[in-house]
Amino acid sequence: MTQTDDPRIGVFVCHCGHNIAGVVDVEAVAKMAESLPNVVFSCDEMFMCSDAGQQLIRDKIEEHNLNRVVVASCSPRMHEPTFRRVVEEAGVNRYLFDQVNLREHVSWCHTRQPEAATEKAKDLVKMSVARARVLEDLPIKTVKVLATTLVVGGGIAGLRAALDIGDRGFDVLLVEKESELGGHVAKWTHLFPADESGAEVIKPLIKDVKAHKRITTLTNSKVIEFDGYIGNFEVTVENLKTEKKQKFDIGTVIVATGFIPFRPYGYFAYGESPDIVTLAELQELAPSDQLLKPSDGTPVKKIAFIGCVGSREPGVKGHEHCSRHCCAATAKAAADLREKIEEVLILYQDIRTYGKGHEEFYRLARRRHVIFSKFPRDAKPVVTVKNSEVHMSWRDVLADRELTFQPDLLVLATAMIPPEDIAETAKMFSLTRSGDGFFNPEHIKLAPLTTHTAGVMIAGASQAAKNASESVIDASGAAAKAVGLMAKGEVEIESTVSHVLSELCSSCHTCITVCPYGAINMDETVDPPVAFVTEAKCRGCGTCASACPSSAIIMYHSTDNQIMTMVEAYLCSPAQLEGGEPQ
Amino acid sequence: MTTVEKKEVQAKKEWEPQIVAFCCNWCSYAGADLAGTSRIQYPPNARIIRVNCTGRISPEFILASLEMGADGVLVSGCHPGDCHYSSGNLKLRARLTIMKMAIEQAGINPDRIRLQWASASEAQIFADGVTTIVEQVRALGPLRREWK
Amino acid sequence: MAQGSSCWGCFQSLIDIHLNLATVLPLIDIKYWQCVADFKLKDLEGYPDKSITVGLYEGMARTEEDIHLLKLMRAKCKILISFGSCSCFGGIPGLANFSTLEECLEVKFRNNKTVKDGEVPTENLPKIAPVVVPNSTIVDFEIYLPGCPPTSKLILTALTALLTGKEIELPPHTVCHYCNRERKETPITEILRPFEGIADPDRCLLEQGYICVGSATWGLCEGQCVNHGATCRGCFGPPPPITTDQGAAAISMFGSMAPLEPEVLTEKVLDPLGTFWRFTYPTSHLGGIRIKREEVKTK
Amino acid sequence: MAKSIGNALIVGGGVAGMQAALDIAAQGFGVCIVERSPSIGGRMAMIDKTFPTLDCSACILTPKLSEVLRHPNITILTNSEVGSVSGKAGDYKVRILKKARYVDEEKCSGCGDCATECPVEVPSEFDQGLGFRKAIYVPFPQATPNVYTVDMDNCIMCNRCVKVCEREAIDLEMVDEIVEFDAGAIIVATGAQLFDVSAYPRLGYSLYDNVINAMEFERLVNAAGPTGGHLIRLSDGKVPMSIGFIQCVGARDVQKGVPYCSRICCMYSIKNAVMAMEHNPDAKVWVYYADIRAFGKGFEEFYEMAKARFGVRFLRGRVAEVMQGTHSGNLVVKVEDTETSEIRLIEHEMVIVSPGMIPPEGMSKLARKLGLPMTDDGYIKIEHSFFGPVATKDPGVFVCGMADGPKDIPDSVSAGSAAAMKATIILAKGEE
Repeated sequence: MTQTDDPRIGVFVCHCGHNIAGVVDVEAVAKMAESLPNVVFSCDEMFMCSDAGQQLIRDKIEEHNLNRVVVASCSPRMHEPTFRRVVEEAGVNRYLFDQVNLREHVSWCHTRQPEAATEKAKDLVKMSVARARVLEDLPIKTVKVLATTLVVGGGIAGLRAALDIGDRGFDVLLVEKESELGGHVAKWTHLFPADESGAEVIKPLIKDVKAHKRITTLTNSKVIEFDGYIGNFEVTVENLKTEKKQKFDIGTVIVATGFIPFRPYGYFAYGESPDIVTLAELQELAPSDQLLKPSDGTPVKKIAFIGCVGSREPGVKGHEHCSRHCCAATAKAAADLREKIEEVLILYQDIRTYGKGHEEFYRLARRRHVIFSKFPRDAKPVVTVKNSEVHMSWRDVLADRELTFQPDLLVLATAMIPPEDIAETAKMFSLTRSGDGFFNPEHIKLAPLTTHTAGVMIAGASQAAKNASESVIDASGAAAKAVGLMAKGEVEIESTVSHVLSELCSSCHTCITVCPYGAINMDETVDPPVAFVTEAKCRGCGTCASACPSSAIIMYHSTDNQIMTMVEAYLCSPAQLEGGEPQ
Repeated sequence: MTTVEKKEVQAKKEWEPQIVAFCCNWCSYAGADLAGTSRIQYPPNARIIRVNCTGRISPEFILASLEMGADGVLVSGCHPGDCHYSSGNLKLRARLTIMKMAIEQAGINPDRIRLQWASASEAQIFADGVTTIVEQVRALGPLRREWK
Repeated sequence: MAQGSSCWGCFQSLIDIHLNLATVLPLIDIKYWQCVADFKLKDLEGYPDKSITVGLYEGMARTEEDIHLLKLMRAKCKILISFGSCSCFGGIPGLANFSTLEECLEVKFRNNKTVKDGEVPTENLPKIAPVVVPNSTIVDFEIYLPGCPPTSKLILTALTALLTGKEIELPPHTVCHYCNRERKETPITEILRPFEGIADPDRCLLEQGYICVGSATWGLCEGQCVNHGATCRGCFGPPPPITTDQGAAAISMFGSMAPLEPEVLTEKVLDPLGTFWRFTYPTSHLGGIRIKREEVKTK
Repeated sequence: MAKSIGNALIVGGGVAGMQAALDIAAQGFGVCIVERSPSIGGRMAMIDKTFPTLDCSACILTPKLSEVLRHPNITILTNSEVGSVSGKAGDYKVRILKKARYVDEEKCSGCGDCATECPVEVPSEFDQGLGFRKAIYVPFPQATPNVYTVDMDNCIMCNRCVKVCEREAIDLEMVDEIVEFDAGAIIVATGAQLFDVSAYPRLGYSLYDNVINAMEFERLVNAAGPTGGHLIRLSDGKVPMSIGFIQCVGARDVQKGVPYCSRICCMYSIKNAVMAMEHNPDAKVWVYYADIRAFGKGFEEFYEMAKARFGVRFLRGRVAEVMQGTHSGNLVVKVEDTETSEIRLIEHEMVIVSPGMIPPEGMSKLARKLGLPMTDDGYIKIEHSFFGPVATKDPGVFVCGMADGPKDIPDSVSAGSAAAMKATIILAKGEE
């Protein structure tokens, strides 16, 4: 793992159209790079990520015999894989590539300070070149992918994913913490936009899953330990009733843990009267010919809905997002109920019936004389309970009038929020969460189903508020991702792991204590025993390398030297680096 | 104003805080990316060094940065409990707590070091954090002037 | 053999090789050793350059006299050994850098509890530098033998090697390598002052919550403190390459072992500089900043 | 090409079709993408930035384009259309009409010498007719494959390009070919097209110079676009200081045959409004809307940001009329602010009409060839919203992206992966 050749660095500065070049003087940056030690080629180019840009890198590697490449463009979180592949195609180890983020971290956030932005860009390029000089090539490693998928959550998304993977010929372990499969959909008496009850939709799926020879279902169960790495995870599942624990080896994971409907205590007198319910509670009411008042069992003659309860609240953490499904579900419920109920009122902010068939429900509801009234964003309706009667008052924006209403039943269309244990789940699978509380996908536009934990996919409402149909599409998509890994049978993994220099190890056991993955152990076969890293278990956080007090642990691709050389390049003038004084 | 004073005023004007920023790949580097894509503007004084996890950051990096002339150091990572590597950020927090005490004992204002948590979605928090450290350090002046 | 400002403990330790002196002494020709042989400074000054085979410099060099002696030793000796932690890292005298020179003079002379109406002497006192700087920034050394003091065994090993013309080979391990206590690989849940609780005699002191910096310290002492029930305070400085910042490494190790709430740490770790940089402040990064600032000030 | 049964045919090389192709190819099956235009990339390649993160579209799409191009299991047939389809799930025989490109794809290196030499300039479709291209051209810089195409309708047969091409790649005598392809499964990912907003003469599009549509706006603010990314009025080069965006044009309108919501217009307009402010922070930007439908992940937060941070003004009301002043070329929007019941006349220097989406040209023809039923709106009818949201009546034919209705990028990508999953179940059965 040593690079004996003298570093020959190529620097490629990207304009990214106007995105970078509109603010940063890219030519000046490329020119400055020329003067840096070991840089043998430097240029600027319109789009480095384009085919032409990629070809340019390959050509210049060959022409100048480059053995290190620095691309100054966008975030490495976006294009590092692209450029790593490009240099590799030209025979340069992928770990000898370094990317400078001139777009997200410079031009886009210092738009009005072109000079300072250019200075920053130059510094960042200097730092990257300095790092490139001391980069080392690392071996490319592949691991096998076990042909079993763990699906966490037996709601509509989990069921769909399990069935698709099973039908494709791979094994599935489906873990559901409730005693029954089916999730929320199973409880709903009517679903939109199809005219079916949740049970009708979910029953055939459950039946198929149960009958499938490739799917093992564990209900009342929970994943309590999750270890390993892509293709080779070790999972411990506990039965919540019997407390029996079982271990499984699996290759890929789909997390489909879904959502819970928000219980809006503190909103619109919820909890003060049995006649104020959430939309989810309404959907779970037993089917009957006539909707009855929960308080006294008399038929409901007047019903009101309030939208966006616990959704779309700027500045309220976890409630800023739109819950996506509620507008159409409300419109559908209202249109259906209007056939039996005299007055149906919907209070809304915006009507978001965006999906296939949704707008039709909205129109149907209007046709059936459901009353829609828009309330102002900053003045929500006021609901009080007096003498066990529900009183509402609000301002109708469009009529510009203060209105009141006394419904027999008030339905609050509440937000979809993540389940209470989502933090635990996130931690278990090393997933990050976005502002809405749900899991972050790998990329919000182009990789909505994969995550930053290699081998772990997300589907359905675990990713964001979604309706059942969208969750089903996600589930099949996530299944495709899992199958893609398993069908190939092997996958490349990062070589950025830590390594113990045994001659410097003093067996202080610090690294073993601090490693979150149990990847470090003592090798008792040598005398004195020294620590060693099980590379497959190491995920590359580098905590051990900084904790090791005798500098005996190297974190590949992130060595002390590779980090500090960047600081030096930023803070010290070239003269100073040669041992001189600061200028 | 004497010439010397004038020179000092001039020097103060030209001096811009140099900030070394260590960010973890999963939360804060991504948060900084989002700040960029959201076009949130913040001072251009910080140079971000990407590490996989804040647990990788040794006090040595920070102290050496200061010795090399950094006026301030920003460390930004995942919120406690949200670490992509389970608890690297907690280990870092403990190190920095002790290190900041030591720095203060050594006569350096601990406001030159800022530890913040900014998740991948908290672009504004990230940008505000950069602004805060730059302003704090600007108020303190260049590191070498601070010694009593 | 020469001494700067120091407690003379290192040479005491050399004397402590006892009977072995009988083997060592006949083989050497002492050219200068203030505390043992009656040579004057002018004798040393009179020797030709590089005429002395081996020189040992003990202590740090803060006064003009110390610095002169150090440079003289460098000129006269072929091999110059930085002898003891004061000479290697600044050591205990380096702690003076926590204070200004005025504060030091205040304690030592003006406000000294053992004298009345103390005042700073003005005559016969060599000029004193405002801060302690590492000896290695004044002259180069061939060999560093740290320790406060270096153990007699270590000294004997070194001397024997030198006399036989061999390289001095020192194992790179930290104190933990020599510590007989058991590690259970559990993080620290509670930090204890040395007087608190009753320590398990067989278990790692650090894991029990006592701040022991043995894992960040060169184990040339062979673990004599930790194996006798006391925590390591780091007197041998950092392990090879001894250029790392021992205090920073120790904090990194300790913080990783004790990921506790900040409030707990601030309450329980009372003197981080003195705890983690007791012997190496002048050669550390923080110490470096201290020295640089003093330079800026005097300019 | 590999074993017939293990092949999938994908109709349409937009982002959904590309995703489906990659996911099928990842499992080791062969894929053929049939794309009507000279390059894959679809609508996404035309747009400047994407919501809700303002990522630049080219930046995130380009690596996907190159991944598709380089994948050993994927064949791309551009300038091609599905001719006829016979057979059943697991065993389709497809005839593909590969139209003459007049440039040999194997020989062309994309150097562009031909285009420099070509004397004919015509409006560029990719730039929505705002910019120009030559008669021999690539539609956009990242075109994949990066191969030139001769537009025979405008070619004057001067042969200059033929002479200048060092690789002798240009053959103006080339003829259309029929390519036979055996596929186990077919995915329809034909996408959608913009509603022609000139159907609303009252909004002034195609009548007034400074009323443009949203896609034209995308090209105007794009650095690779006709103005090099400068947001100016093409009529007089003036930087517009006041800009209005008109929503729900050709969407949610029963009379115009587009009763459905197009899902993406609210968000792309908020994004465009933000980009307008980004280009000129002193501009005043208004969005005229009916409902703001910011329903996807991060969308509502983006909408809030547009209001709070960028100061985009939102006015709820359907625009009645856009009028043009006689001299300035400025426009006046007449609209009822439904929140105050006030009729307002607001002057703008540029108005952007945000069209809804409609099925692409030739959709019904393709549906007939595949024997697929369509919805009243003219999209491919899906089997069932829960049991088969990407399935069609034919068990071997799947649908994704906008082919079954408007979708944003992440939803299209998810559907692409889902369609791939379903297709591979069939392909794998054939393998057993």
